[in-house]
Amino acid sequence: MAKITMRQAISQALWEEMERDPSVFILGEEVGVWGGTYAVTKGFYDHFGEERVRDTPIAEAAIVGAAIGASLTGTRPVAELMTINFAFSAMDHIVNEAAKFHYMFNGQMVLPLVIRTVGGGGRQLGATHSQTPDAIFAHFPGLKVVSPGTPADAKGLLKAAIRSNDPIMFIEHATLYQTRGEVPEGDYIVPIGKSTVQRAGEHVTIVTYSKMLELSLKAAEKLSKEGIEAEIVDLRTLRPLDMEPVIESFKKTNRAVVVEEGWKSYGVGAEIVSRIYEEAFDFVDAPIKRVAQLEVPLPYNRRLEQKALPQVEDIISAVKEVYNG
Amino acid sequence: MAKITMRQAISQALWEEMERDPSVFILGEEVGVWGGTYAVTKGFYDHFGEERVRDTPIAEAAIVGAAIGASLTGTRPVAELMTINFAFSAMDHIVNEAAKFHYMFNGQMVLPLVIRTVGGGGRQLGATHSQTPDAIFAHFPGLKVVSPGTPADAKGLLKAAIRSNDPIMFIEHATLYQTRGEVPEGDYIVPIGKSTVQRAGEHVTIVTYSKMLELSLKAAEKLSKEGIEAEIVDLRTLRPLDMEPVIESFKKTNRAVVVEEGWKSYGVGAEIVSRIYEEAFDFVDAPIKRVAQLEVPLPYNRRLEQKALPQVEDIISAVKEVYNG
Amino acid sequence: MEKREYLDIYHQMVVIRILEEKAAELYQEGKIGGFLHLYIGQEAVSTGLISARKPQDRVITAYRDHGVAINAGLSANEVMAELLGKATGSTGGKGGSMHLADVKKNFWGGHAIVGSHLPIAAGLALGDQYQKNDGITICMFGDGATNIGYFHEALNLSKVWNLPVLWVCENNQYGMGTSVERASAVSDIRQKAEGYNIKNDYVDGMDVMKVREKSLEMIEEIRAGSGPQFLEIITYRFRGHSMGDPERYREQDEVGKWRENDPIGIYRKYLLEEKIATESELDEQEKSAEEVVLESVRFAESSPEPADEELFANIYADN
Amino acid sequence: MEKREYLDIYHQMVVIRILEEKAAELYQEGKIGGFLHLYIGQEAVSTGLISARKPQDRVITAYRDHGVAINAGLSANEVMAELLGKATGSTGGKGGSMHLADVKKNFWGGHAIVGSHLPIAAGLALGDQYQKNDGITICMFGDGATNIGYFHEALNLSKVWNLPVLWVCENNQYGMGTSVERASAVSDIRQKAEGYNIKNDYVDGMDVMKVREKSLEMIEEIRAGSGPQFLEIITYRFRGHSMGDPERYREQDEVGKWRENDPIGIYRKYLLEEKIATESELDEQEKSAEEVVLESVRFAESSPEPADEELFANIYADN
Ligand SMILES: Cc1ncc(C[n+]2csc(CCOP(=O)(O)OP(=O)(O)O)c2C)c(N)n1
Ligand SMILES: Cc1ncc(C[n+]2csc(CCOP(=O)(O)OP(=O)(O)O)c2C)c(N)n1
Ligand SMILES: [Mg+2]
Ligand SMILES: [Mg+2]
Repeated sequence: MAKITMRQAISQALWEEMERDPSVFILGEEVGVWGGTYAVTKGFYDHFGEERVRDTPIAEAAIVGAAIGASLTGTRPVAELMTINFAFSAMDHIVNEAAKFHYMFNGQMVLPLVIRTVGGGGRQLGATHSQTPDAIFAHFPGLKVVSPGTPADAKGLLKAAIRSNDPIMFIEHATLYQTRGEVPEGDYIVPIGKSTVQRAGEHVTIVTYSKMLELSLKAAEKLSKEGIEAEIVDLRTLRPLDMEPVIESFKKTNRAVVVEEGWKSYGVGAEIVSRIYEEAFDFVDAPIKRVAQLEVPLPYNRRLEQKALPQVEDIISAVKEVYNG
Repeated sequence: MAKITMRQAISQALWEEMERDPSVFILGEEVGVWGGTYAVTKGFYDHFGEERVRDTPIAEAAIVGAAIGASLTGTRPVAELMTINFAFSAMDHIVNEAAKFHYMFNGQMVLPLVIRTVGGGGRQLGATHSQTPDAIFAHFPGLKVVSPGTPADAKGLLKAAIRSNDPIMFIEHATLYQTRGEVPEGDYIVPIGKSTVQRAGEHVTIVTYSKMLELSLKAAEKLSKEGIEAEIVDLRTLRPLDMEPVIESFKKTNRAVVVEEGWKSYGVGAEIVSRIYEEAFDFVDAPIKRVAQLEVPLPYNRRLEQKALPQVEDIISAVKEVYNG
Repeated sequence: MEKREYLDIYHQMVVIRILEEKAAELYQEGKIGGFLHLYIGQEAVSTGLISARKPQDRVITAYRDHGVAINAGLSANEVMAELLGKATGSTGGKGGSMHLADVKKNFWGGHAIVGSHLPIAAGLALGDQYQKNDGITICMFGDGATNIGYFHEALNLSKVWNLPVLWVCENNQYGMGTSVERASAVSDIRQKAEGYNIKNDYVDGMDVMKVREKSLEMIEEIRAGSGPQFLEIITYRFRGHSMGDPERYREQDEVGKWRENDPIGIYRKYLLEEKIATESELDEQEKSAEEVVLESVRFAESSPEPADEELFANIYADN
Repeated sequence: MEKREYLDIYHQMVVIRILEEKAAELYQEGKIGGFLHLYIGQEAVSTGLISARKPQDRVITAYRDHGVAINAGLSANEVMAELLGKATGSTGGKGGSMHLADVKKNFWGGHAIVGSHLPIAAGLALGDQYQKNDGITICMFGDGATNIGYFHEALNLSKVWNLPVLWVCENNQYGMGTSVERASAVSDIRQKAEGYNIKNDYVDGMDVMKVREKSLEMIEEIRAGSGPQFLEIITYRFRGHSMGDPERYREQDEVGKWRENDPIGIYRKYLLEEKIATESELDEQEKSAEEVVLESVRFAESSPEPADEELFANIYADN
């Protein structure tokens, strides 16, 4: 299998789906002539033409709104919001329209719609450009929220998303684009709504996703040297949430740490922790811990920013505490 | 003490603060000539004039944005968003600007700003007009989120909010406006960021806020007849979150149910549950339960809508389960 | 136009009027819940407009959608059943008054978030353009909706991409209690179209034939590839914004003056003067309309509530 | 205007130019992080504009804010220190390049969410109007920002409430890689103001004196109560959108043509031709500017990082 970057994997998925199905098209800011601000759609404009790779004005509500409308007519738009921080400017269309039409109109309207966007901090972009607010999108029934942590999953999940008939927020991570991994060629599909074990271990379960998977794997390697074997469950999809592999792992380890990049309060970890206690109360041997971003708007200064973001060391000490707790 | 409605209490707080401080003014849709869609500002336009009770165009981003700007100049705007469902149309200004300026500009900018809005379901308004997405606003550091459950708290907290120098989402509940309660006259202030015990009890702790306080109190009365005494902690503020009274109560009862009106996944209850386990793990005698809205966009049909919303009976059975668990 | 069509237009307008008067009663009786926004006074707008569309043309509007639904070809039965929240309603009791829809009739819904459907309308038109369909999209919205950002983004996009969409502003003088002058920088709403280089015009919305004529013209130009156009239709709602509007914002005098221009009365007069129909023929239409509405109430009241399973149906299209 | 003022304007423009060239170097060296949007080529816009304001007039702009900050009176030291994320920076290292600000100088910040500061600018003007202050608000934004809904809502509100605000569009022909023609329904951005009945004009943004003159005129009209006005300033950025822009969207020819109209060169020529200053006087200004910038680098590099406690400082104003 080829080892390619996350960027290439996503690009591949998009390219192949566009080749496969002429009803798939892309719209968003700088997706065309520029080639995508993260270079994901580089070369697309020349190959697929301006009808299928559509540069838009800076108008996030119109991007998502137009994608919703086009999806209703049977096309399969992939709307790109340059970063998730700008998704707030399209919030109404994401949560009040996309998430609700299928249900509210009693199944009459079908929205085969993907909203690709990019989240995460760590690049000194300051408070307005560094957020990981995944949990707030996952709060809305009717929407699906996917966020891959490996190149293979990115490809397989994006293909699944494009073929899905539901509105899907597909959240990539800005600092994962260079991450390499083995990615199956051709028609590789990863089902949406399935968590998976990314590393086996018997002592502590780490539940995580996206960028924090990378850090958790690093933490696990270090912990392994000290004799602590962490099992890592990657959620991959935040809604619908698949707790089965989490619970299964937990029933084995009886200890868990949930690692997310976003703020702790009302974040992803809160839901996972609550579910574990709800679904495996009798298996709990130690308080479950959350590792998350400190609750501040992220500062520009590199040192302060890194202090606020979860680090490998934070995961290690949380796991140790839970292991010894 | 006078027994007045929640509507009157809120109206009183606004009126008194406007009388007290000429820098306080109101802006929003239909706050003036109409008198407020929920009649909260009835009579204000005639008394305070159009400069201080400003009808706006239908433009939520401009309402919040203009309020932010005006607050920076030292006035104290109270912006009204007709319902919280329309707050998504101002999401960027609430979470990217209001919540971040004070920090990001290193304390230079001060935003004495209140965003009053109205949430909740149960009035057959359909999926787009019935939401309780309080948790998603509470996710953002820099913002304060307040949601009173009694007329007295509504008055005292709104006064505190107007006098605060921070941006505050003040979430009222559409079906609480007629609720009556004793409300101190004059300068009554309830501090923001303080949870409180609304009913004493020794068997189970119910943690709740806003409309669900009313239902929880009803449930507690019924449970009391069966010998189960629930202690009810009203959060009142979702950020900053005051867990002290919750933990104190829990250390006594060792059992808890968290009741919220919004969807369960990634909701308020998840955070509360996680915190209790984190802060009082050794005191847990039974799995903590969450009572919340079923995870569907709320339907128009009355019977289905009520099925989806948490009911007194749901609280009662959750408490019993926890009590017997 | 054939006589049958003239009469059909009359019939539609009267059905809308009677259906809504009936709905207002049922609302008072507590049989209809939520918000109820009546279209009374504005019937000529959607009737004239939608009479000018072809079946492949999509229609999308705001929450004031009962008239539009009837004009788009939904039966009074399914409209009334929806108002009563029944399983037989146009959205099975899930959407209610503000969210009528029938996509098979190319009616893409009532939409309750002001202005939110304008970007979506641009998307419907984009879908047709992309697939080289022959249809255009007709997007209706109120005067108040022209002040929200969605309006701006949608109109701009439609022009930049030359989308086949007819933007229709129903200027009924108020957004809830706020008059156009108090909410909008320009009082002639069509002037906003100038900021997007979008061809625009206006028409008297109390005269169904004038609305029809202007709509026909614009729709066919758009179909021929003109790109977006903008039509301001001047009208007035005779009733409050929704049930329970205290109406402190306007004088009853003003309402009275507009009521003199009742669109149904104007059209009736026109049909008689032009000798297109006789008094008794029109009376017959009215009687038929009344029967349609009464039957719709019977139908709705005797229809079943949606089943419990419906609560979890259609959250997602995939499973 | 006194000679000292002419020279000061020259000095400001050169400081901006050299400071940004230096910043580009430091960015390459990894000493500046995040995004860095250079103003090179556009110096005459903010310099002319802000030279026309009075101290009570507020200025607010987007993330391309280094020039604006210097013109508003921030020292090169605190600008450079902020770029390096130091405690001595204008926002203590918390905001970075995109969020410079000094409210004591009535500079209300760079803002990184496109268009988001327009409603806020309306609010600043509202605050002044409400308090009967004499100041106006000058709000700068790019051509790309005129397509987002915030623009529409802010302009409409400013007209409805007759707010004392000068809307200034810096039309530098592109929003990132998208040319005005590909993103906007109208190519003359000022035409958008027509949709709000807002008085509007345009000016050559490569000529600092023209910008100043037109700004003076509009600012004083607004101060006198004209309500909002709109100024389109035609300009060009010589560098990429931000560091690392592949610049696939424009020909180097086009850039070259615009570079012939270097705003600093044009102004220098003007000062010489009008005999306002001599070559050696201007050289002296340039030398001084260079020193200011070099000193700012020394200052920034030797300044301390923000302390750990800063991480939790100023989340809230109350405690
Ligand atoms: C975004 C948003 N803001 C506010 C509302 C509340 N609201 C419902 S209808 C309405 C007035 C709309 O006026 P207009 O567009 O003129 O339509 P009309 O009611 O006159 O048909 C308002 C403010 C809403 N539904 N959505
Ligand atoms: C709401 C939002 N969408 C997208 C972006 C990403 N973005 C940053 S700058 C920019 C281009 C802005 O162009 P323009 O307004 O012309 O300003 P210029 O960069 O030319 O000065 C874009 C799309 C953003 N910051 N905010
Ligand atoms: Mg109206
Ligand atoms: Mg530009």
